[in-house]
Amino acid sequence: MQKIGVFVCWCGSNIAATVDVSAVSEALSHEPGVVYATNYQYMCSEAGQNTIKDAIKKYGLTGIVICSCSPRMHEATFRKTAAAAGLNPYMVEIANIREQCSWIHKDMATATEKAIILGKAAIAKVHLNAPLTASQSPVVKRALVIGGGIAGIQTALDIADAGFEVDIVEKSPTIGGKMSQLDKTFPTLDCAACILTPKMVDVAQHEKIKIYSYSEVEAVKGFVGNFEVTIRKKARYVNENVCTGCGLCTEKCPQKNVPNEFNLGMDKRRAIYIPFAQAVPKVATIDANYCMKLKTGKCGLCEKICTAGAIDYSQKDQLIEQKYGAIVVATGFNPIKLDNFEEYSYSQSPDVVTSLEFERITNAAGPTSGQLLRPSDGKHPHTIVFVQCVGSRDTSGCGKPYCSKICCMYTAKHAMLTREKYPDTDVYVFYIDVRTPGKNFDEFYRRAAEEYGVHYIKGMVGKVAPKADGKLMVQASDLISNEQLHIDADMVVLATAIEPDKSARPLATMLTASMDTNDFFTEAHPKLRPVESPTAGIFLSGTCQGPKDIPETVSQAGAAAAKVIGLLAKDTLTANPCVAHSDEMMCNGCSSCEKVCPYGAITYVDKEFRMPDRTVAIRRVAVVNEAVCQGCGACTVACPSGAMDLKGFSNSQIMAEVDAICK
Amino acid sequence: MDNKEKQKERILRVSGVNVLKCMKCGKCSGTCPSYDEMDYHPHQFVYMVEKGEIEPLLKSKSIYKCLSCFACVERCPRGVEPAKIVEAIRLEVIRKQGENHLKPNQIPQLLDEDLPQQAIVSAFRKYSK
Amino acid sequence: MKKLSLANLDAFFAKIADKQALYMPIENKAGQLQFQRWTEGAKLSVGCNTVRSAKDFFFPQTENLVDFKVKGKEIEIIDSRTEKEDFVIFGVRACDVRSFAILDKVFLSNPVDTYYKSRREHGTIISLACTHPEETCFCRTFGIDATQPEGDVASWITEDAVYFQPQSDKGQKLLEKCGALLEEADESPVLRQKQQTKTYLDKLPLATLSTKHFENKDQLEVFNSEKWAELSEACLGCGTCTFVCPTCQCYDIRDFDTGKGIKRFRCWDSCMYSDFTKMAGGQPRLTQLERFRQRFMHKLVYFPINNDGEFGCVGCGRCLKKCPISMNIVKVMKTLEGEEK
Amino acid sequence: MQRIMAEKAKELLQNGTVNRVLGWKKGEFVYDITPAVFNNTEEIDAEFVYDDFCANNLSKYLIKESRKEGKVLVFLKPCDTYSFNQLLKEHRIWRDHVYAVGIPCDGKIDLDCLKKQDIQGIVGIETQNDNFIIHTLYGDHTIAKEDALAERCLNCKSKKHVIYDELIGRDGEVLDSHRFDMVEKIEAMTPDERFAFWRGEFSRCIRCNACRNVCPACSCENCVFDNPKSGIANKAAADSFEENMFHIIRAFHVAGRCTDCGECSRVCPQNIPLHLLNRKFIKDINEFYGTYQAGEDTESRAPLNIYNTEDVEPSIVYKKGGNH
Amino acid sequence: MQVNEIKEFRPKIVAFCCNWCSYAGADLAGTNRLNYPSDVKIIRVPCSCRVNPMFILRAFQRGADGVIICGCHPGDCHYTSGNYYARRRMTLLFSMLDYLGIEKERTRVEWVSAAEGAKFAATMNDFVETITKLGENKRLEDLRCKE
Repeated sequence: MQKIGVFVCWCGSNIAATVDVSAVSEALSHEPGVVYATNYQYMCSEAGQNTIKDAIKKYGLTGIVICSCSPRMHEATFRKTAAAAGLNPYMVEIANIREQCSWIHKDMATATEKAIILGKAAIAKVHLNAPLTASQSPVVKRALVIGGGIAGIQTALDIADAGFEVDIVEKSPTIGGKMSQLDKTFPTLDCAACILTPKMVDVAQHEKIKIYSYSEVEAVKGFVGNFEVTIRKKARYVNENVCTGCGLCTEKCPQKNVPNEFNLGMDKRRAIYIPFAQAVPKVATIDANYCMKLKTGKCGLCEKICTAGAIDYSQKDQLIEQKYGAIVVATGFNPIKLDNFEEYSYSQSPDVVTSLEFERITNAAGPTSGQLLRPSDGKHPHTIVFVQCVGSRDTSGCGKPYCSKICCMYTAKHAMLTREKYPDTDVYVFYIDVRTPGKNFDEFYRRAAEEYGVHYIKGMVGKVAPKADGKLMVQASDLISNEQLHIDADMVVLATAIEPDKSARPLATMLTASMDTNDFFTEAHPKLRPVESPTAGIFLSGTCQGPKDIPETVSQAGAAAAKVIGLLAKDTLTANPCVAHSDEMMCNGCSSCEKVCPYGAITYVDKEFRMPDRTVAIRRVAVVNEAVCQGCGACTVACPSGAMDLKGFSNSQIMAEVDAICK
Repeated sequence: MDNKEKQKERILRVSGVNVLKCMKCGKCSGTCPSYDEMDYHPHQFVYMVEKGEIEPLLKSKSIYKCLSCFACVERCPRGVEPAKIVEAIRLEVIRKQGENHLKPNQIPQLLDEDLPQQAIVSAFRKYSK
Repeated sequence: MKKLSLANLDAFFAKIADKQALYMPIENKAGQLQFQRWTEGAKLSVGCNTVRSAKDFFFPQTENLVDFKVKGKEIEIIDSRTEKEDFVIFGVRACDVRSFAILDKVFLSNPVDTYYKSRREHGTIISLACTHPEETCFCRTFGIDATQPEGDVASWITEDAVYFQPQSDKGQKLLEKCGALLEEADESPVLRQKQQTKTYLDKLPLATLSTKHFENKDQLEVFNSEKWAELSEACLGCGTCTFVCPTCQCYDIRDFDTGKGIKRFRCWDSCMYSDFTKMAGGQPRLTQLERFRQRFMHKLVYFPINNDGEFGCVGCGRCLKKCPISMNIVKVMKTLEGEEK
Repeated sequence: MQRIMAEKAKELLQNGTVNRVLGWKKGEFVYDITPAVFNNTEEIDAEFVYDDFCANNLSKYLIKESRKEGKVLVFLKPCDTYSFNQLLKEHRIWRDHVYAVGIPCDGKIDLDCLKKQDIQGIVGIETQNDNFIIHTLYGDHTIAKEDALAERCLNCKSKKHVIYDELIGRDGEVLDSHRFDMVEKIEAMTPDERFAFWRGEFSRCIRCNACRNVCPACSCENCVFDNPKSGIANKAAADSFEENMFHIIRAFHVAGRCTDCGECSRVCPQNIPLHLLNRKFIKDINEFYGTYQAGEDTESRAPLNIYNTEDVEPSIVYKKGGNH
Repeated sequence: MQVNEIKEFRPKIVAFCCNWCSYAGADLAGTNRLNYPSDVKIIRVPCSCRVNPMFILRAFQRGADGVIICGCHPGDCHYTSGNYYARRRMTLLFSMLDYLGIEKERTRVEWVSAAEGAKFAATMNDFVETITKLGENKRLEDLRCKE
């Protein structure tokens, strides 16, 4: 039996004007278990808190009920008060007699009657409260960033600058991501490489950052503060520590016919390669799919010419185990495949290109060294048609239902730059809507139309057909003039929808982080916790969470870093002790709870039990990770046997409240 | 409900199209092979039905110029299916007339060997309601 | 022997029901027989036996024993028994009537169960002789004559009349009250019916079932039989057999907090349940085998040892019909006896 | 069929594939079949049976049996395979300890159908084409098979075996069943009629727990109604509320997991149509969240363990039916 | 005489409110001094998905005349998905209660955000009015608790 103290607060006149506080404390003093009941003007004041502390000591109280304002206001205060007097803070219950009683009722008798009932409910609950201790778990002061694009780079730099170790895992041989492939950036038109590559160098030189390039995450175990990650470092057949990045091998390799993915296959590279000049780490990688030595055992030229002796054909994939306190997902995006959009003749004509390919064509380091030339014949195009929303905002199932967000702006950029460099070129942009929310964005778009004479046409392209003369017939509607246009174009540029990288889905499974139907990672809260995954310790950076442009990505990357820093700054994590727990003897092992847990806090183990019939049995039972559980209680209702219960809001506590209220 | 509304309701019911799904991108008209023959174009059909302006469409020659090739249906990014609207309008006219635009037995004379199968089917669809 | 023309049956019922509650087997919505209170127009069913036995009248499934009211530190105890009125049960079969004798041994021996006793005193039983026994019937095994049931009044229904034989003072008094409707009668139609019924009883599949194997048996020998494992293997541990059984008399006493006071009530319990007689230290019988064995040991061994050889079963056959897995006392008896077919 | 099954069982016992056989055992009369485990060929020869009365769904016994040493052969009727699959999905059965043999089923006899036609004192039953000839102490009766079939068999949802290691006979199809007709009929009643209907049914409940204990979905280690800590434990309904509560909570706990095997209604000694509660949930789930058949596979998420952001609001209940 | 003794029917209403949205919404109703009947008593739960059908039946057993569950709007759940599960569970439960002939109006789910103090008060006013019209809960009562 608990020894309960009841403290009724007047809240000046806020409560006392409508609730007869002494009648309340008098009535509650007769409840079973109540050994002390009083009322006071301001319970939250120092004097009020001292009253509570004194009573706890004097009467040896094991639980206290405070009839006052909303627990959202002062629950934490009174818990501290209790703790200061040596009472477990979770032995405190608040009866909300202000916001939910005195402030909404005018009649004193009614309000007093209700306050008494609310007090009784709190007493009934506190009878069943048990002292709870928040579990502590140590925090590994190291973060993992998955993905080495601008999002990953920025997050890693920000975390490292705060003094924490960061590892970046990047699946390709260099960090840099999509941004490294871009030419200029809107709306300021500064060159992508000029602003990105210094950051890449910063990463490479930062003493707190380690880059695992050409590596992938293989497995993730553990939980917030204490993840155990296995990283697969793929064999690149070049000793990273020895290679100087001189590039000699990449010039001498006899296998010249490898499509260059950095230029989206528009030109060729060798079997041993460095993706681009400013790659970080600047080390060569042998493409095992094309290397003659690795495929047939003959050749070995690169080994011979490498003065540093970095080539190692016997290299194997390496598995690295590392512990992290936090994980940031920055897996980025890719343009979608255009297989479902035959009408644009993308696969039929080399002169129909995606916007990213167009970026490479206009990039000084691209396949045409920055000359705007048609891929088919290398001639300068005179009419270019840009098509917006290719695969975006598409609910027919061919594309993506969402707006890819960046296309309007980069298309304006492409159109503008084309007109600037080649004023003799006619540029048409077919659009459904032009969306330019962002600083200086609309001005930028209007400049393209007004100053650079780009023809913006409201309407969609219905068909692109290669003609015999090498031109492309573009058939489109102009909705404003209500006519169908037929344009003979030299080039067509498709603003292709973007989608999360394919590696995101299996990664989400490993991380038990949730995803939406489009494979974008879900935020813990769409408004209030936009850079956190619902799974504790997993953070989101960049386009893995949704389409974004560079400034947005960078600011989200910084925000994710701030969250990580906040986490890693702690030595231990104090979990909310109001978490689910499973009575193993009652657990069926059916997995219902696991399925509804939004945090992946429940796992199953096979465990040996001494059963009531004295036999020993191996049973599959649920185990709650208290560091991960957030205490929502979804599992408690999913559990048919009632094995799963929630501390602080247990079945019996809630039912006791129900009983007291309905008496 | 006034007459105009009823007519719209009927078109929507017969066609099974939800015109509200249209985001007015114009791809249907951009893709239409009979565009230049038409006085009202596929996107206008969708928009005008949405506004309830059925009368002009009923008088439009477009409904006989539509090839029922379904390119607009195929390419619409929102699954609106403009050709079904055109067909519903056509039906409305035919039902009002109470007679066929063409007799079925007239059709074979109009066919030639090179006509694609789809066109034959479309012809029946169009003219023999 | 008294005779009542079938045409006057409703008048007879009305006469009895006038002063007290009258219960009899009446077909329910589910097409099964159930003891229900007779009201004008209700139709007596004589088809076969009721699903629930007649023990419910004296030992109901739940019964309030006492109420507590708590005010501050005061506890008030309120006797909440309700069984104050006389009632009559018509149409109790020979097996069920015998079950009362068995329950009496439990509840009326010291210490007397006053709740049960008071119900027994208020109740008058008009038994009804069987004419069409079912294949599941084996009352003869326990020395019960289905054609000559016990009870305050025994009755026989023939084609045109009901014959009554008072067998106790209570019964005599009850019949006297209805004297106007009854006439003295000759026994011969009843004897004829008995004769006919006996021919059916002889042909019953379980007519030769005998308790001989269990008479004066060493408890441990039965207890330790290896057959229990196989017999109990499929048992679901439900309480169907117990709850339809006319002689099962185990109960649990529980408190219910109404929010305004405490109600102490008792309810049937089943030794087949995993939480039967569960205590702080756990259950005394840990496995279904033990629980299953308990039920039959009690009926076939323990009860006779403590009650002059009387078995705790009346052969009504309800458990044979209702067990979800068709395991029952007959199979147990036969298996233990080694009489497997 | 019985002979083929017995042969199969003996073959698998002899070649060591399994060391036990879970099947049905003969009783005293023609109909009182008991589930049993056979350990050797002699036992099978002596007592194994498969006929129109072998109604028990054996899958629940596998929770216990599959945890024992060795492999157990189990015979599963089409509807039993759904229960088996569902139990596998909930990790209640150790799959590698079970050898499942699918067997055909033409529907099982409900003894109450015979009793309702005043057939009593049954001493023997013969099958003749589509009829049964029933010998009783009081003469013979002929009855069409269809009139003797259990409700769940008349409204059979599937003759398809969704899982098995081996199949005897040919597999059937998922059937277009009328199993929701009665639910619809109840839905069409007024609330007062519905209340009266269910009160009439539940008031007969004796809380023998047969429905719960036979139910393959009710396989909890410790049922909330037996667990004094749950706050709703009770042994007998002391008030009509407790009758209602037991059946509401039980139906809710199996919602989305019940395969509609119909064992609950079969075993109810009071003939309460318990399957109508489960079917109501199944029907609602189908209507609100898309067709779902529990036990059909082992991968899909149960309807109550998943959600769609576009799900219907609870207020749909006020709009539906319209009977006030 | 008798007439005077019949008390005006005051329903007992239990409201389960999620800690993050609806309980805060109720607080806001208080802060804004928005009146609703004192018959409503709120029980704080972490999330609407914590509400077990058992609690709802328990409330009716103990004499409640109406039970309302309030949670964050779909999509806004503090725990991302809790209210979606609650929505399914309650839809099915309410439908079952209706199937059993128990007045469906006695149970309700409302989504009330922390900013919707006015909605909270309006919802409670409306719910109390509905229940008052319906009268005492007779179909899911436990007579033992009514003595």
